[in-house]
Amino acid sequence: MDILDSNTILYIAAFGLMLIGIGGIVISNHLMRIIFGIALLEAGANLLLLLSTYNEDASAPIIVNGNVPAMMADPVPQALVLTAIVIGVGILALALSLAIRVQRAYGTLDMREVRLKLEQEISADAGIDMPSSSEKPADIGEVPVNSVVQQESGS
Amino acid sequence: MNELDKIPVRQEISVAEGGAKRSNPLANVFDELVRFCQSRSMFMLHYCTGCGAIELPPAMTSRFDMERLGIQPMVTPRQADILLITGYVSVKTLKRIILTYEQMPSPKYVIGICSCTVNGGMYWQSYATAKVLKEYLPVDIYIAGCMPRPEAVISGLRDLMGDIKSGRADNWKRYFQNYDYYLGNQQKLFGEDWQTPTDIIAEAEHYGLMTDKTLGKHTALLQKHQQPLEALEFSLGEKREKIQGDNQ
Amino acid sequence: MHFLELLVELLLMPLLAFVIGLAMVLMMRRIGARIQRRVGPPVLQPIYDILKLYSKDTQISHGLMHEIGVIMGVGGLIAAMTLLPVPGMSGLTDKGGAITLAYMLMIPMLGLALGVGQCANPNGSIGISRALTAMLAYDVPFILVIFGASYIYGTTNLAEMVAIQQQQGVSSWGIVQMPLLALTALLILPATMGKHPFEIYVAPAEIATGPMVEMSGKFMGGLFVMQCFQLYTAGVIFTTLFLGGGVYWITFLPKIFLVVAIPMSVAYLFPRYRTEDVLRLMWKWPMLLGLIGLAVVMK
Amino acid sequence: MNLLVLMIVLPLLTAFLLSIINRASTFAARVAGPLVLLATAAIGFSVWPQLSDAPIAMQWGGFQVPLGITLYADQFGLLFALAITIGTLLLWPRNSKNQLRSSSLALLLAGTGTGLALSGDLFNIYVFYELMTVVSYGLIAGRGTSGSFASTLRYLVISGFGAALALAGIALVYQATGTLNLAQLAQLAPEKLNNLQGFAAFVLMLVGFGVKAELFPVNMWVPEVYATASSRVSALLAGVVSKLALLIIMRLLILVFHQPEALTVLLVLGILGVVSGELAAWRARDLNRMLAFSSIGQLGVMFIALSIPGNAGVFAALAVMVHHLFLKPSMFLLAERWGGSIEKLAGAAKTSPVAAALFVLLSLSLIGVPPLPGFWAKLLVIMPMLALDQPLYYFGAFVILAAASLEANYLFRVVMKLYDKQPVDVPHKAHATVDLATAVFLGAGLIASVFMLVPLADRLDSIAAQATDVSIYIQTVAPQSLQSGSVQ
Amino acid sequence: MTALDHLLLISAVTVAIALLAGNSRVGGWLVTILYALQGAALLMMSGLGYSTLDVVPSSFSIVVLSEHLLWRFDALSWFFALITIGAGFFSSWFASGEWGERYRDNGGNLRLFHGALALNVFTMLVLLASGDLLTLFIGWELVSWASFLIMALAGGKAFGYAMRYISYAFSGAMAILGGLLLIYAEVGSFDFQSLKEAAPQMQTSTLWLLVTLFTAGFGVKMAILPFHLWQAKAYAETPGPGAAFLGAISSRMGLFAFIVVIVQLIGISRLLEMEIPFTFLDAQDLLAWIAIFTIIIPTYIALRQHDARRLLAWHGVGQTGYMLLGIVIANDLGSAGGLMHVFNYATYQAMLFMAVVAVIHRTGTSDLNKLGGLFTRMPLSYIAMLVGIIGLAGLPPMNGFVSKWLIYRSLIVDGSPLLFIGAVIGTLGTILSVYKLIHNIFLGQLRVEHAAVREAPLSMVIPMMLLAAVVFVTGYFPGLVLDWTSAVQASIGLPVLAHHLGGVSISGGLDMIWIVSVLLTGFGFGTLVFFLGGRSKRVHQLDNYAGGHFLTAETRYHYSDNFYPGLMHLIGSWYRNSFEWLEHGLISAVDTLSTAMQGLYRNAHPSYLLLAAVVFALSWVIV
Repeated sequence: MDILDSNTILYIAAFGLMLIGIGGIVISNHLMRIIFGIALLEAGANLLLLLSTYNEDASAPIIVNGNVPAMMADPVPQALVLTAIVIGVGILALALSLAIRVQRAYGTLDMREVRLKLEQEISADAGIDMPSSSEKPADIGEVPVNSVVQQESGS
Repeated sequence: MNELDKIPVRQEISVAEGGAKRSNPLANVFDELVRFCQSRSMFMLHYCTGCGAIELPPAMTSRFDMERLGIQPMVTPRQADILLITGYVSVKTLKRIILTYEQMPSPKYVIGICSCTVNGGMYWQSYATAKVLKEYLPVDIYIAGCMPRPEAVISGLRDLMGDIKSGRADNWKRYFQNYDYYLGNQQKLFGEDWQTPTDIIAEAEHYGLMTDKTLGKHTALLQKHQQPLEALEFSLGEKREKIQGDNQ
Repeated sequence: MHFLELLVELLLMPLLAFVIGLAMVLMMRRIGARIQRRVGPPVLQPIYDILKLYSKDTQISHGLMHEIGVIMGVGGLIAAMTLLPVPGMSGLTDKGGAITLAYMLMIPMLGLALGVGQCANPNGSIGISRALTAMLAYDVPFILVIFGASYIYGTTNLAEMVAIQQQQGVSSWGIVQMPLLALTALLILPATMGKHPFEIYVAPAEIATGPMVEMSGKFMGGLFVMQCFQLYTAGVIFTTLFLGGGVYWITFLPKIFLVVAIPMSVAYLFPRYRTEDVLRLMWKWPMLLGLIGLAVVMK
Repeated sequence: MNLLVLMIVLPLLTAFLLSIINRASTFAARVAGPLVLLATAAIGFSVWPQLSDAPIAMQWGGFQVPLGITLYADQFGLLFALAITIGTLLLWPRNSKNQLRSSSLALLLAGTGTGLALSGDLFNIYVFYELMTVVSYGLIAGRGTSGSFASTLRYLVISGFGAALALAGIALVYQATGTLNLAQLAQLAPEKLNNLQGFAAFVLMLVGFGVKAELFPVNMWVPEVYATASSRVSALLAGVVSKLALLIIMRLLILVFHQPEALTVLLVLGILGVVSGELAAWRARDLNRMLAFSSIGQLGVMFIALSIPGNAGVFAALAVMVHHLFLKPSMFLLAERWGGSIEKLAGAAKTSPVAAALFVLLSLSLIGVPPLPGFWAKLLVIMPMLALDQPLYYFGAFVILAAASLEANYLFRVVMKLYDKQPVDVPHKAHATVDLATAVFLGAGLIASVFMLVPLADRLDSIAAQATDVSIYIQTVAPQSLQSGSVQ
Repeated sequence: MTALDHLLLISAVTVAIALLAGNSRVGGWLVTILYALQGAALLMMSGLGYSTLDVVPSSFSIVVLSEHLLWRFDALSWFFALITIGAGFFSSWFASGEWGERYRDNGGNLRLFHGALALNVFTMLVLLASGDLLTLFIGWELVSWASFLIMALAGGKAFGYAMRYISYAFSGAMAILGGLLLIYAEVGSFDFQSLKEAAPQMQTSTLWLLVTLFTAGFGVKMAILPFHLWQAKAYAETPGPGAAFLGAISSRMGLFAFIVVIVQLIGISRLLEMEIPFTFLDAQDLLAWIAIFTIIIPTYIALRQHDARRLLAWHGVGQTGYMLLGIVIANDLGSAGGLMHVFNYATYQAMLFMAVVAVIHRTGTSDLNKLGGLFTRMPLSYIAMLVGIIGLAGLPPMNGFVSKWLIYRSLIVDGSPLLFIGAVIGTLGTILSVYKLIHNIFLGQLRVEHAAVREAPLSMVIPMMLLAAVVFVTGYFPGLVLDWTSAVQASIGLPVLAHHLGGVSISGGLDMIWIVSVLLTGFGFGTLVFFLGGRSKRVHQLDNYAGGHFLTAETRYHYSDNFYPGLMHLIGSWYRNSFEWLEHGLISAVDTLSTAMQGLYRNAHPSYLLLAAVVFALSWVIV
């Protein structure tokens, strides 16, 4: 039999999905892309879970008027995957809503900027200047947002 | 306007009872011994005010070795017996000389070397020199000359040794006994606020050298504006303590 | 030993020390005079000086501590004399050995230092600070010498050292056994006596004889007495450690006078060392010699 | 038996009903949550005694073992179930913006947490874990500041990533064994999972669940989140929730994964966690982040403890966890009013002496000063490590000790500030009574534990023994021996 | 209830009373009396001090981790406890009178002060009573934190120094913990006896590790090099009598623990077997040399101080070296000397600190350049300080001389000249700096602003005088102390010193009774000679020869600052603060590391790390 039987292809697909997802998360800085990456990753993982007991010529595990098919697909992973998908969707929704909030607050979805501004906001709340190595002159990191945040925290 | 001019300075100097003999023969022997030792061990403080000083080194070194007579140079009045004034005495210098003399322990002797100490010598017309030294200090011996050679100096010291041995050299007592006179002359020269850190009157009292001439108008004037100079004595807390910061 | 006998010794030793010390002072001054081609003082000069000083009519005291200081100085040395073994008398040498002696000799210094301090004369304080520094300089090699001797003889008891050297004859004398240490001791001897060229702490023309600046009359006299004891001590210690001490005065006296005479005759030839130079000198050559000497004797 | 189910279900149910109850009466809604939690706790305590001799297992929905949902309650699990319940009760979210939502979230947290602690099935664990994570997102974001949203999002990214990896790990396990029931896995593991695939699965799950357990490389969210979330939430997450994640990893280690490499990985990551956390905390300049970093450090110590093979390791880890369970929440509670720059704390002890004294006590216990419990916990960790006599473990011990002296340094820098003579111009706010009371309560627990040290140690030891005994687990869950559950 | 129980109980009660009533004058006296009671309870056990009694157990003991924790007293503990309680007693007496009130009025928390003092005593007693390694460590920690408390009392600057102390001390404690857990791993028990039995079989590498850990840990408390930086400043800033107490005994706890673990359990003989490769040295020499440098360097640092308390505190560091040296030499003379020095040092150090505090109490400063001439104003304090410095400098007739003599003698017997020279250099340095101390405070010119100063109140003077009496009497009859030390020697298994009331009975021995008597007689003769001379008159200080210069009260001619210019001209350039540099370097290294770590946590994209972790772990197994 050739290597590329459907099982292998599916496995490749699963790992491929996961890799694409991971790549999306790791490489890109835009939050939306990252979220999509997570979605892909989860999809891949789910597929992997399904494949863990997948059998090409197994029939659905339904007992029709008493006679049990020779080979039934294992129902457990499917149940699991269903659950996982549901959870994944929930998380996705939450992530998106949060992304909206963040966009409103910081006016950006770039991971790096978000981090910087988050750092600045925390520092401003704490009333300490940005943690930075001593070589750096003090006034570095004075981006306009900083002052805004300070006003917010002040009010 | 100071009242110094109104205060007369008594000219006559009472003759001290030099070389008084004690009744106890042993004491006599002891006194003899002591005077002998004093005469044979003279530590001199040479106050080199003028040119006369140049004649002292030869007197000390190998040519005329003073040390064979027991004469040694000393550098502080506390240790010295003889005060050598070698040459003219300017007013400023005189102050130091007087302080130094007062800080010397008795018996102490003053030797004026050079004519300048006798009568001002070639500085007779100077406005800034004290002419006659013995008006300010009881001088035991003058060694005249300008300048006296080392031989003269040595011989003068020999004479002084003789006086000490015989007990005639007791001019140091006169300074206590006629302090008013000397102080008067000093005040005339230095002004009425003149004083030294030493407390001659107290010493005179302490050593029983007070006479009626020790105190007088001049000493009164002195005591009027003199900071008290009594020695520091122990105090275990009878005085009130000032508030001095805190201890932590 | 019989108790009374011991008491007599304890009384006698300081007296002898004083008398011998007087002679040593005289000798010292005579040597100085001879080197400068002078006649020098008469024989009884030291006695004249001391008597004169004690018999001063008016004397200045700067307070109780000033007086106690001098008392401590003289008294401490008197006590220290009883630790020095001399022919026929060992005194307290078995009650306290070389180390005890070394530290007993510091008490007079301390007393004097306190007295001078009480005078409140800056010259005096400067002199003391210099004197203490000098002590720091010469005591280190001095202690080194004492260590070496005690290690060789296996005891710190000076009398025993003398006995050991006497039993085994000249070949066992310290100067034969440990010549380098003896040389060290000889080098630091003038410093321990505070004589030329190590009398920076006196520096008459500069700080008016430093510690002695306020010393008049009997105070000065006390210092003169102490000087006698110091010379004597230096002589006896060296003799005891290196020259076999003495069983007879006839052999003992020449030794100690010689010991004092040698540094004196050299000393007057040198100019005065500054304090830090004293330190540098003492910590360099005598230490070096002493350590080499120790290495030799201990291996 | 169904009591245990109640422990999980009651909070969840109430959480969903809360909004309805709120319609009826707001007061009822306000008190409902705590009451339910009290009830759950009561159930837990009622069950506790009978667990000491034998643990309990039960099947949901009556399926046979391979299928269905297994609940497994031994003292170990129940201990943490109670911990989360009581913890939530103590740290009940007060005066937050949306009281209703936050309280239902808290209930959910309690329910899912209990489920996590009690479920004996890998997939349930995954599900409960995910739920718990989602709930904690809600709690963190509940503060409503822009910072909280951002930090939650960042947390979510890494956590979601981790969860997916964990899922992949589960898939690998299932693919290898065909079952997810821990009892079966425990049986099948030795021949099926003692290979590269098994190890890969372990690593994936470790990293996945480690996100919540503040495992070293995946704990970057910690400082941000604890700095932005409200102190009570931080206390809950740092104090209790992280321990639950740790509990899963312990279970997996004990039952499923026996590779020595697994332990080494834990040890290395733990050491790195301690080093990074403590060092970062040493330089932190505001109290919240200092505590966050230091909690990373302490979790690292727990991982090191876990990496000790055998009963001793679990015992040690248990001791440290329990100690930390008491300590961290109260510290965060104290930090609530003391947030912000440490410099600003000068003289704070004047306004709130009790809190300051408590802080000193907690710090002392945290750095392990005898006779406070922290010292004994540390002792329990290090003693077996040295006994192992391997260089890496020696190094671990050294790291723990060195970290302690760092902790001493930075914590007492804070204490010094608190007791500083010259106060800063800004007046300090005194602590809210409830916060302070809670903190004092926990502190009192610490003090009390000093006096009943010996029985406590014995109890923990027995718990650890029960937890580490695989055979008990198998016997309780699946008495009949069973072959591979996968259907051909 | 054994005698030890009573002692600990009373001590605990003292703490309670001090915390309750410490704020009032009466409370202070009450606490002082309680210290006296502790002393009495200690005397109940005085059999320990004369080796008629072997050990006094405590009836209180617990079992943790299958370890039997127990507390007991032996001769060593008794000896140290005696010093501790004595120091506590005198310090609290000193503090109970006017000093306490002044302290309170200046905003100090007197209650807390008394409490901290009592707590220190209590914890120290607990440490001294420890019966196994675990209790030793517990006591150790308690002591550390108690002294931290009293150090931090003053606030302000003191906080910084206390902080530094606790950083050092806790790191040290961790080293100790590591050490004793290592022992547990080796021996399987925290019991003293089992370690004692196991020590001979341990291999050298383990022993090196152990000795290093323990010496470092205990050394931090002793402030031996290179851990000496924290002590002086921390002690100097401790309020008044607290400084006296800490200076007297606190850091001796390190010595106690050192003796217990290194000398008693591991044993000097083992140290001798531990050669350092490529040298002729072994562990004992190493320790001895550490001790020597601990003597020299701090002493010469003290020489440079111009704050009286700092100067004394630095000498405290230096004197530790003598004790350690004596103990490490560990022959009968040396160990006796080291142990005796602990006692002697405690007596005169406490007294010296008290004298300085009395001066501060009256004049408000301890700056050696702002004082002078107080001799006529505070004569009793002067006497206390005089006796103290003679003791500190180790000159006869005070007790300090005896202990130092023993150490020197032991070094001669041991045949180690370099150590000997080191010790002597230390002593000479001490003499220099203590003269500076007493000169700048009590001698010389009396300042105008101090003209009205008066003697310290009785509550402060009496303790000083009593201590002075102790210093003199134990110097006159060193046998009194040598009895205890030989009991200690016997109990820790060192050769016992043959001694009598007057001193040591060996060839070239020492008999202080004779020496001191002769010295006093000598003083008598000196007085006689002195008063043979003519009358003298006391004169005012201004009547002073200054090269003919007229001195006035305004002229400041007191020679105080940079007292030893000649010496400093030579060795001044040797003061490089190298250890400070070392410390700073260490701190900045940690700082850099932590900055890096924070950078790690502030990274923009944490997912990298997650992925990296997975990949790393997997690849690590596959490869």
